[in-house]
Amino acid sequence: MEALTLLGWMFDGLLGLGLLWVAWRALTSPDLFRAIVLFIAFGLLMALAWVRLEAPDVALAEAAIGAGLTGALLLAAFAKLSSITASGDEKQADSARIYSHQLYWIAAVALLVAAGLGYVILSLPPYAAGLSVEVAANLQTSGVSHPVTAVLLNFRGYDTLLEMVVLLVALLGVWSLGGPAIGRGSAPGPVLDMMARVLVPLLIMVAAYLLWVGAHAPGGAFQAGAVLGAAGVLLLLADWRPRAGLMGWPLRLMLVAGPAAFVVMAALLYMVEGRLLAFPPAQAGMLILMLETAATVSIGVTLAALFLGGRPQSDKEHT
Amino acid sequence: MSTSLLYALVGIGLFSLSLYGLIVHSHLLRKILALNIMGSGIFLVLVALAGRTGEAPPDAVPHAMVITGIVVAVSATALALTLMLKLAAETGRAELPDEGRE
Amino acid sequence: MDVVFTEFPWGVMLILLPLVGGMICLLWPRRGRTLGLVTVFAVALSVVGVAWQMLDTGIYRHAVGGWGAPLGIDLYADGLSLLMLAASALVGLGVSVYSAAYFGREDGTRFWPLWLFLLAALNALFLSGDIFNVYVTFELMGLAAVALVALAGGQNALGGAMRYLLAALLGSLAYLLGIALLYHGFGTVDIALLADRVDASPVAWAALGLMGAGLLLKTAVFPLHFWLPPAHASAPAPVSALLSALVVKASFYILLRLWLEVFEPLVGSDAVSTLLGLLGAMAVLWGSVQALRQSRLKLLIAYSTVAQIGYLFLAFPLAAAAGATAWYAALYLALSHALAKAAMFLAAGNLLHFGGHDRIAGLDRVVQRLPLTAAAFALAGVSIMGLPPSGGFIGKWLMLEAALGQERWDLVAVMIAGGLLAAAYIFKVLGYAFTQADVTHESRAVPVSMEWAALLLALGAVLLGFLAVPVLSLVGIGEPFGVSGVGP
Amino acid sequence: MMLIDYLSAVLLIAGAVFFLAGTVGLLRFSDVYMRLHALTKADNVGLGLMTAGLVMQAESWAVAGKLLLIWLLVLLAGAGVAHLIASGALKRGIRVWKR
Repeated sequence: MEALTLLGWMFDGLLGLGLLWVAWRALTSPDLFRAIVLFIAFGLLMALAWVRLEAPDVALAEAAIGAGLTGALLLAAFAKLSSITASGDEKQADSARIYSHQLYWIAAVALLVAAGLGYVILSLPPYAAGLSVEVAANLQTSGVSHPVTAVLLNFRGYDTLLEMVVLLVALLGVWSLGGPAIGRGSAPGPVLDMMARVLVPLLIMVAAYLLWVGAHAPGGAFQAGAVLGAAGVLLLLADWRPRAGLMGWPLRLMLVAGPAAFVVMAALLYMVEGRLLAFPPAQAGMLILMLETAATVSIGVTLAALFLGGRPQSDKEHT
Repeated sequence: MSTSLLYALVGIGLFSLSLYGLIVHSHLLRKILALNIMGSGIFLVLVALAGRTGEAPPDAVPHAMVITGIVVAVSATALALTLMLKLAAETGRAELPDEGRE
Repeated sequence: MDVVFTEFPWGVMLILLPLVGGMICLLWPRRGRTLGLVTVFAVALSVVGVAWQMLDTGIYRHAVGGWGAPLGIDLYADGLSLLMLAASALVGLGVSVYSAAYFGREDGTRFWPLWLFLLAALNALFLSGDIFNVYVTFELMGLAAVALVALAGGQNALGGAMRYLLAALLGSLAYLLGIALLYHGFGTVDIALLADRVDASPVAWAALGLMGAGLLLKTAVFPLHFWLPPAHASAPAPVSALLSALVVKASFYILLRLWLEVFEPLVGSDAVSTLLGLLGAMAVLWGSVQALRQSRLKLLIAYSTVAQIGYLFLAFPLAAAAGATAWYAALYLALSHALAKAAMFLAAGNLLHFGGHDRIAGLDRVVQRLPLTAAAFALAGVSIMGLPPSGGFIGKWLMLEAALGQERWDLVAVMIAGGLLAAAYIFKVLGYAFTQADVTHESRAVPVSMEWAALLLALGAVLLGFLAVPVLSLVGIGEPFGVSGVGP
Repeated sequence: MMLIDYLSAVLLIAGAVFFLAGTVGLLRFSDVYMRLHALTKADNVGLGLMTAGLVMQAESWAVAGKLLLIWLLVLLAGAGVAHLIASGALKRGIRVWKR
């Protein structure tokens, strides 16, 4: 990365301090709601940091998932929590258990960790290529020309397979807890309704664009899936609920589509190439796009379902 | 000092701050927030140090790892929040019950 | 037929089968039980297949995607991995048979997919040769395990699950920061390559500290065990069995793997291994004493797990001089504990099902009323206490041998004290099992398969006492401990 | 520098002034409705000026179109969200500030 110019220095320094300050406020703000809002702001600052670090893929993922969807999940949980517990409860609880001398000890340990790890970071050599050379050398045969997509879907595609399952398991866990799904609120009003009507088709289009562009530029299945998930969240906020008939196996099929496509692809490629997920270079581009399409649908639907919370009821549940 | 090192150090700072926050707070929503910030700090270390490639574009492998990590983090957060709500519905408090000894 | 069996890709089946099974369970919930049982049987068969192939070829290695490390991810298995895979297949079989009767239709639709995904995570973890891939499997395992604990519902289980989730996430994050440091220090996340490259630099030390702390937390080593008893005691019985038998062993396995390979240049110094041994010794004593003090059966068994994990860590200070023997001892203990502890939790589940409670003092003549379950508990107890002839005995004997050989009388004393305390808490339970309780409760019949599942697992733990030579020769495949030849 | 560069610089600086004003309003105004007023009005205009400034530097029509789209989306989201916040505040019974 280029040596710091004065302006760059100022910007990075301010952003770094800003990140630390907002994180600290989010961690310590006595008002829980404010802490959540600060956390969302923190996520947006993180997205800015990713851009500065030349990681636009991560910036997109962070803005959509890290700040956007996580923020929505936190706010929804906060709203449900406020209706469950008495509001004044929290402050007493926090001060009740920890004594001040313990605080000092914990702070000392945290400082020690920071100092030790800081020393280690400074001890690292200033130049290290990592695996960038290997990635560049094999990009030709990976089927895509964008390095991050090549790593995610091809070189380390097995991680991504398991990660899709992680997302699915989280939803299974949420469903098995059987909490209440977000109830339908009062009528959303014309403004929200209009926004949803305009934005949802646009978001779906953006998701398709991100999916397509991921092969050669920042973007890809996760960013596209997150945008799709955001469209789902917006629809849910605008009080739209899918017909009950869709909440049974059609929903489950969409949830499973991504991981299932990965597993089937892994097995098929094993039969053809003798290795799990070994894409033949000639067809790799097309196969990866197919995988990503299935993954995008699953990620989007799973994220929206996570936001909805409890298991949606269908007319006739096959249980 | 380069941009890489600056942001990596900020990442370490975030890790330590949230370690403190995680231990000190007993409210579960705050613990979940702290774990998320901790994750962001680690991601920052991963990506920042990937920029030590001189003039060449940064190493893509940590970028991909972080995208994986962000998805894992949102999954864990969703499960943790649901668990917290369920626990609060049972006990009336969004905190861990005292040591489960009867 | 023979060619089909030797050429079939059993290794990748271990990962793909439970994933496919789990997803079909999700799509077709009514058939969860059948699908689950079929999948677990198929996974067990695959473990046999892998073992068969490895006897022939030695180490198993599969470059996913055909790239190979460092760019791609390698699957890797030696005798150590094989042992863990075998343990999860055996325990998985027993627990699945048990669960088929334990969970009703409604709970079953939630249990089976989660359990199959947990099994996939365990197998993927034991087969992984890549530390970042291990992180992903950790998260998969952790989320599935937490969701399974919460299946029990109620304040205790939810609190236990929450505490467990927070501990698991913190452990994973510490581990992840360690990965970040190792990758940026040495340019790879492949275990074999790291083993070549890591030197005694500050980065490596920091990574050892972070990953070690994270893994110790996940393994619930004293004093980081606080999350284990509430989670393991409040989960549904088959889930408790899976957690105590397998899930805590998974993080121990990774710790051992890193210790033996990646951090090998650092562990020449005694300080770290002494510390781990000390924590292990404290865990043995503290866990056993706490177990003895419990009045609830499942909490007693959970604290016993804390103690038994402690034994595994006694191998660290002994291994410097005793080499492979100490590791064989630890592995034998891990394997027999997996079987015995699963049997104990399943037996406790039977008692809970039978009497509607698990108060030890309220066990009412269960020896006459549930003889198979009582026998299962007693046989599992034999292995936990380390009495001959049982797997636990072989493990403790090997460990004692290593300690005696180095005149580590302190560790010998801890082991003997731990054995005596274990005898005390197990006989406490058995004592109440023989006598009539003050208050009698209504009882419910226990399905036969639930009794037999517990008994067969316990018998397996005892039977291990006769199988030391074949088991240890399997563990020796690929020389995971760097010493040629089998220890004893 | 060409004339167009000066023009876009002026537009960018003017946009920044509006952002500054909006931020000051956000910090200094005394109730949620006034803060919203400051924020949305200033940001929409500020961002519009900045977009105009950047469009002049765009290398192709596609880029210029994307920039305009961003501005329109922010307008839509800003107006919609400001409305939601204000109506939410009204529902919660937050009074309008009076001297």
